[in-house]
Amino acid sequence: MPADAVAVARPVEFELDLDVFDGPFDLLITLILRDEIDIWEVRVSRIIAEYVLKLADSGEFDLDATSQFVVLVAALLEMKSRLLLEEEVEEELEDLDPDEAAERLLERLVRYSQFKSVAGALRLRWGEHSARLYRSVPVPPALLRRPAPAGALPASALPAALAPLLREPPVPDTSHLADLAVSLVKELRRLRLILGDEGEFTFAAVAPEDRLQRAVTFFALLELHSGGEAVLRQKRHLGDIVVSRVSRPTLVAAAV
Amino acid sequence: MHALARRLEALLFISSRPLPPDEMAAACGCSTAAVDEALADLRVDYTAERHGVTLRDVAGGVTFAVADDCAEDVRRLTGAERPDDLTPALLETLAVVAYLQPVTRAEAAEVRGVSSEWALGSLEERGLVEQQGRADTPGAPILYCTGTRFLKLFGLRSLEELPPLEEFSLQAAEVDAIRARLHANAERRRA
Amino acid sequence: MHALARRLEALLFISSRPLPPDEMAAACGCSTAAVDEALADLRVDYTAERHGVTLRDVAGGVTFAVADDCAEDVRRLTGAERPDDLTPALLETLAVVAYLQPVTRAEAAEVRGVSSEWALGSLEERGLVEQQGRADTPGAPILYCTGTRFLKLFGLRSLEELPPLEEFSLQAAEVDAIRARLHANAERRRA
Repeated sequence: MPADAVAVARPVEFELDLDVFDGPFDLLITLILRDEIDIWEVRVSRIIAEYVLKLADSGEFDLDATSQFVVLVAALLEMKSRLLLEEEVEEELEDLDPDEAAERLLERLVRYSQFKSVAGALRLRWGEHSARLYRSVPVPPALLRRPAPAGALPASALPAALAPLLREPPVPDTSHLADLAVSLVKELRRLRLILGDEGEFTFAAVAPEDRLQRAVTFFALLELHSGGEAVLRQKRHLGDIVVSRVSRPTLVAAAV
Repeated sequence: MHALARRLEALLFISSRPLPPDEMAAACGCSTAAVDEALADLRVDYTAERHGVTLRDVAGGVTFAVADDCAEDVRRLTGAERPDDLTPALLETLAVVAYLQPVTRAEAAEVRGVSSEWALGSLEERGLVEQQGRADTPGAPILYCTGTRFLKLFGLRSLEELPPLEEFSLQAAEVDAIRARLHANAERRRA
Repeated sequence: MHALARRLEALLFISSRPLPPDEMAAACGCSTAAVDEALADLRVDYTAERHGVTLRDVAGGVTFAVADDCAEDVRRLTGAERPDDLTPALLETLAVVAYLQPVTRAEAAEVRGVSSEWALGSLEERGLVEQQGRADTPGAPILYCTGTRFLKLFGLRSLEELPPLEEFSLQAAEVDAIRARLHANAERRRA
């Protein structure tokens, strides 16, 4: 559960200035976990953007702290996506009459609760009986009526079963990561060209079809933003992102 | 001791699985009624106070087991450890398999509301659930059921000894409380 | 029955090999003299006339054995035993023991990546693996190896006849390296 990961994580120190929250990032995480801030209200993308800015500001890259940050953000995203999924299930039920949907949910909960209670009863039985010792000794050959047939199983089955366990696992294929590293630079170059030519464009207009490539484009946008080269705007939630050139080189802080 | 009881004692001693009375009757060439009678004699002789082993009815048959107060000595000798405790997730999955068997992974997941792939694999590795062929449905998913070891470790004669599922139902008042909460939510959403 | 005699009865019942009195004394935390005394009690109780099993002195130890006149019943029972069918998990565990023996439970688990307690117990029950003393490491874990029944089931005259792993694109050196690593782990545990 992400909550555990968050509990053991080292603090990630940086200040946030969001609509719903103003203060250290770690405090925000704590408040979300305590349900004092609704995760719905928190724009995770905004947190990422601020962190990238912080990195640009500090001018140094702390791998440990950044890894922690990625873990925490991943935990937040997981929590949020779970809520989205729940919403989806409920939406599915929303096609029904709300009362009927409630009855359906009730049915499922009631059924599940039975097995949860059975699990408790099984735990008690386990405590009482699982440690009991039974004899497990093979019958002496002299007492077997039909001695086990010699060579009943093929010996070749043995190395076949063992070999996969002993073989070194293949080296993980990291080519896709290498691709990413290269294409982020390429993508930045491409976006800078478009920005220079047109002064303004939308994310939808420049993003490639491929999901991974789109993610790279998005990172490149954040990079442009954090470097003070572009301003990002979004008119509505989940709407298209408008990217505009910053006319003069600006201080990073002024771009925020 | 009764002559037949002696012979049953030998069978029970040698067999590493619980023996159903009819199998013992076949081996001894006598009636199941005679076996039952001789077993009653044996049960009287093998009470925990008198012997280090006792007779137990488990997993569809009769078997000897070490008397509970002698188990620690045996563990010191053999180094056998108690089986690791089952986590709540494993117990819950096992409950689903025990009552609904044979079940597919998807059916177990549907009841529990979460993926049960890891739990089923772990239960299988512990010998508590077994694969029992494949369902005759698209994708031919694997069917899981419980086996002898499940009955032994939970001290059950057979699956029939599991209490009926209905006994674990929520109280009417609890159901009503949940219903009220769900309908209130529905109301809010409608508004 | 004498309290210690009950405990010895449990040990002898569960053990797959004859037990020397000093091992029983160690398991029960008492003197060998006390064990000898309690064994004398047991011998009186377990005479062939009274029970289907008797106490025998074999190879420096004591063991329960089926009374001679009950052997025929046992043979009739075992005639119905099922043949050895090994599940993939059992075959895998057996292969680990066969090629890397002697191995501890922890080592088998390390190679397989999953707990192997049930699998080893089940193989032991089938007489395919045997306990061969204990490792000289903390906790003195049991060492498992294959026995004669294993050789017979797979039609091998000796362990040298195990098919080489080279055909499975594994070099003998690699297998040696794994064996060495297992033993190095054992060393580390000892340190």
